[in-house]
Amino acid sequence: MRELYTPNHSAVHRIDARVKVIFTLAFIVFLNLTPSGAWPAYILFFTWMFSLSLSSRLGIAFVLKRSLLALPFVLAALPLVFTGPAPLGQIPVLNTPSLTYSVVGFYRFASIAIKAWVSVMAAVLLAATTRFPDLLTAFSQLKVPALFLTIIGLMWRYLFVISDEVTRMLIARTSRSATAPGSNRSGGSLFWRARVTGGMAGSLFLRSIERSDRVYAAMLSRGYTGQPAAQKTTRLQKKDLLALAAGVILLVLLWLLGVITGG
Amino acid sequence: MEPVIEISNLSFSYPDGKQALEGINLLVQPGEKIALVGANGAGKSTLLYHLNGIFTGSGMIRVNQLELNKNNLPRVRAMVGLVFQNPDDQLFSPTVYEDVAYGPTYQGLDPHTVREKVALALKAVHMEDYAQRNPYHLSSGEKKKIAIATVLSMQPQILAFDEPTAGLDPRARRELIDLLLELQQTMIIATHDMNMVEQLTPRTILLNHGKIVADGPSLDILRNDRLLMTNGLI
Amino acid sequence: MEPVIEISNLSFSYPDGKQALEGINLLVQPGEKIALVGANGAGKSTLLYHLNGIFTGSGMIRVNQLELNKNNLPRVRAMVGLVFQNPDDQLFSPTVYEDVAYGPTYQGLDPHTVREKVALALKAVHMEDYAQRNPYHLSSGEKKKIAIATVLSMQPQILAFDEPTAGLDPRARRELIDLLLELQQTMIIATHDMNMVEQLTPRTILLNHGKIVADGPSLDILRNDRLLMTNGLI
Amino acid sequence: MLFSPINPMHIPDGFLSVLLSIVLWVISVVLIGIALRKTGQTIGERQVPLMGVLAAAIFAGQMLNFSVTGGTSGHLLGAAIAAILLGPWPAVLVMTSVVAVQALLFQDGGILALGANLFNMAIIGPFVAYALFTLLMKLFKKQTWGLFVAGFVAAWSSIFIASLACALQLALSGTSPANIAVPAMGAIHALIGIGEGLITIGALAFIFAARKDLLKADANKPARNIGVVVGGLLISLVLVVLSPLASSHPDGLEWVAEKHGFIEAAREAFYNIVPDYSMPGISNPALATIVAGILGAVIVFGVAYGIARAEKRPSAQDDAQR
Ligand SMILES: Nc1ncnc2c1ncn2[C@@H]1O[C@H](COP(=O)(O)OP(=O)(O)OP(=O)(O)O)[C@@H](O)[C@H]1O
Ligand SMILES: Nc1ncnc2c1ncn2[C@@H]1O[C@H](COP(=O)(O)OP(=O)(O)OP(=O)(O)O)[C@@H](O)[C@H]1O
Ligand SMILES: [Mg+2]
Ligand SMILES: [Mg+2]
Repeated sequence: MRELYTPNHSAVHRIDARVKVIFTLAFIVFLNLTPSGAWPAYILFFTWMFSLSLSSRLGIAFVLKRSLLALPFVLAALPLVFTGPAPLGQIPVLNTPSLTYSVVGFYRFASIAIKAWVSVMAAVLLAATTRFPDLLTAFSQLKVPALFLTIIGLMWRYLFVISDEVTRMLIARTSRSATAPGSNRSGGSLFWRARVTGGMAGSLFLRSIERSDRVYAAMLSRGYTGQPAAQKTTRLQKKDLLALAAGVILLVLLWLLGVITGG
Repeated sequence: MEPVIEISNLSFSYPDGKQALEGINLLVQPGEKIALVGANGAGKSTLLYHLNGIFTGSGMIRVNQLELNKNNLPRVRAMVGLVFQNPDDQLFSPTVYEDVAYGPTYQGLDPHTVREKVALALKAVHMEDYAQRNPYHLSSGEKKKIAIATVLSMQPQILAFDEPTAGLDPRARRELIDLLLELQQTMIIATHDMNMVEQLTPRTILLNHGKIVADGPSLDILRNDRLLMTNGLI
Repeated sequence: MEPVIEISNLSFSYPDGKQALEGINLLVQPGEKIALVGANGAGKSTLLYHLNGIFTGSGMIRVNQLELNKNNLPRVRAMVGLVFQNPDDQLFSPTVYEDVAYGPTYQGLDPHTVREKVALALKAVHMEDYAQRNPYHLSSGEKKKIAIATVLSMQPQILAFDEPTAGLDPRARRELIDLLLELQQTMIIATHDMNMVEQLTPRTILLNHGKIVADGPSLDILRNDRLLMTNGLI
Repeated sequence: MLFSPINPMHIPDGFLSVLLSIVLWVISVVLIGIALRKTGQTIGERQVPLMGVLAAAIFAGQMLNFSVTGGTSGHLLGAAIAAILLGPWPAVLVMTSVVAVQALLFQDGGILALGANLFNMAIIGPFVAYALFTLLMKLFKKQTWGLFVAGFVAAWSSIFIASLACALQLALSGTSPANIAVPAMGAIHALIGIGEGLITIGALAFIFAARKDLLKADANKPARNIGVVVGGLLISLVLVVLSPLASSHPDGLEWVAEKHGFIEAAREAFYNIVPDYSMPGISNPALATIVAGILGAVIVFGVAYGIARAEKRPSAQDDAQR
């Protein structure tokens, strides 16, 4: 398991994390508010995100590839194409009866796919250009409760340690999953395999619970009292605020364009 | 005699591009006990993982004349038993018995044979009385022995160990070394424990940044201070 | 000189009833370097945990004349820095800097002083360049050093280490021992690494089943084979 | 495979209407807020590292799999085991951390859709699992096998019920017709749920063998969480009833809603916000009806929860029975 953050010295990396969080959220909200079939607006949304990705120097291939993650879910929207209202189109398939599809349904389907794709691009950009600690600080400055952020911070810290443990467990299991010489049968029963996997999960949880005791001891011995240490809050600079405001205004304009041109 | 392991020109990079092995060539004769040494990150574990096909790099690996490829994988795994550094990674069943029985059960053997193999394996590590214990509650030395039993129960011809003595107290370490001296199988042991190397493994292979930089009698290599120095060992 | 640590008649049982310490008496003079040895499960870690009040058994503990009790806890913790066996248990912040700054920040120091202390601590372990790294992505030796820095940054008078050399390659181990030799603080080190004991700590305390069975010059204890034998060390 | 193999329940952005997303965000935030307060009060700061590390373990544990047949495999999602080990409110926090980090760092699930994903996986999951586990454990009293049956049922239901919620949300947003989404999601997750259930049994067996005390600890204070039990049961009931209705008789729902005068208000309110209203498969009123249904369910749940809280002093006998 690897984190997405890619250290670079681009302008996008340097933007205050709070600005990036708010902007990303606003971007996704307005993109999703745009009605279906508003192609010109979609193109502008996409172009915007595309150029931000370019200026982040992450490598456009990286962003595009990564953003295709949402693709499989698109299948959930596929039925729209065939169940939507008239007008119906026809695709000739081999011979009659040909496949009928709904034009409106198809537009909706395409709109959903595009929105999903561009939204993931935005999320990828946020995660890849912002260090997770900065993200946490940003959330704390945006008044997300400290208890919760402590939990998430610890989780992130141990995620990689524990996922390595899981990887090793899986490797250990694989290395003992052999076929006897001269036999073709192997694998045990389905129920047994599930049980073994459950045992792995159980031991993973126990080890984690006991590890958390040690982590707690370590925190205590360095003065942890249960109260979060005082957070330094820097105010947003004027130019950050201006940039954010300009961005949001642009988003509203784009959305209006979408409302006018969309279905 | 034919070599039990034959590696030629093996290279491997992790998915993130980190090259962990580079042009490894190696011949192992039946019954040899070999130490694999090198600084942290030298590539020892990665090399061990290749022996039973958990990773597959470019180049060729033959185990008992059987070339390692997709089709042969399950059979090669039955020949090479891998023991991990941390026995907790390897012991995941509610009882010692079930853990040792995993390999034979997966092989699809009948319950009677499985029972026999488990008994033999536990006997080899002198842990017959522990069958019904929960592996989670054992001391680290005991866990290590059970981890070895889980591999022995598959009766592999080759044993591969990843840092077997790490974290053991002096007596547990002593007992483990004695056990390994007793066993007749071919053995490859990745370790930082140079005293164990002296006592247990006549031959040593020294890795550095994924390459074999020395391969020869352990005593020669361990006394070659310049060699050890340039390879981050002293 | 007054002892920095004074333990009298300390006993402790875990919640499940397991008695881990029994009638421990101990005096430590300022600047002493002491090894704590004993088989797996002897009670070494449990004893270390008592020194800064993570566990509290019956009996009395004084650190710098300050009796360890609820009121004094925070002050005692500032005097005793504990380094855990597994640095992963100790490094819980997203960056090395934040981890090292954790203690001073909790002490309520102003940001400037915090920054200074972090810089000093990182310098002591030769890890100045690692401040912005993620503690997870370090090698085990590097992690160990950072774990030590997290404790140094609090400038405790007493350092307590739980198996500091376990799992390091020979060079990383060497460097760590050199670092510890350099430091002037009082030190208590739980370990299985008898070579380190010889080089680093003039005094050794031998534990068995929660009791101190020997306390004296390291060389005497390490050469007393009968003693080591009966206490599960050889 | 039809959906993303890791977790077919993580809805990406773009698939939910903005209104629904925001409603679910609000509901989730309120409930998570309650969870934060409860956890802070009752369990103390020792639990903080426990929840963080366990969240990491559940996230990483989702990598554990076992082969079923021909390339498909079973996974662990973990809401049930978290609820059983920690109790419902800490489990909500743990699952919230898992789902939020999956969305933020690994783009597994959207950001605007995070409210919905949290609702399905971090709230419905633990609630349903905890409710059923508690009930069944009461039923089976001290039987050891009862632990495993209860664990299986809790795990299976947490997946299945959450998937129904997910399908209904997709249908409500006009992304997927109810008569396709509900049966499809339901069927897939009925299967996935079996894998979850089996792994949960294995995990419980291991923990039972090694640290029985962890399974006892929480059972001591179920009465304090009676609101969760009632809520979890209600959620299950509502979703199980609503789903077939929504997928086969949207008109029936409409009738109910019209009778209660809900529909006009809802229609007016939603018309301007829901971006496009022309939804194939479901006529407009039906949409509003189902929204009304969900809102109704939430209100019912809220009332039930309020009542449960008001009379939260459980009988001491209840406690002693465990
Ligand atoms: N999963 C991974 N992804 C990327 N790089 C890895 C991975 N595992 C190991 N590496 C890198 O590959 C190199 C070899 O690692 P390996 O684990 O084989 O070292 P090792 O010799 O076993 O070290 P140690 O003594 O610390 O166990 C190291 O540089 C390590 O950082
Ligand atoms: N959380 C716990 N609950 C109950 N018993 C415990 C707990 N932790 C340790 N013990 C027991 O207390 C005794 C002392 O344990 P401790 O960890 O202090 O040993 P140690 O000397 O540090 O051993 P090692 O060399 O393995 O680290 C052991 O018998 C151990 O089984
Ligand atoms: Mg290794
Ligand atoms: Mg210890």
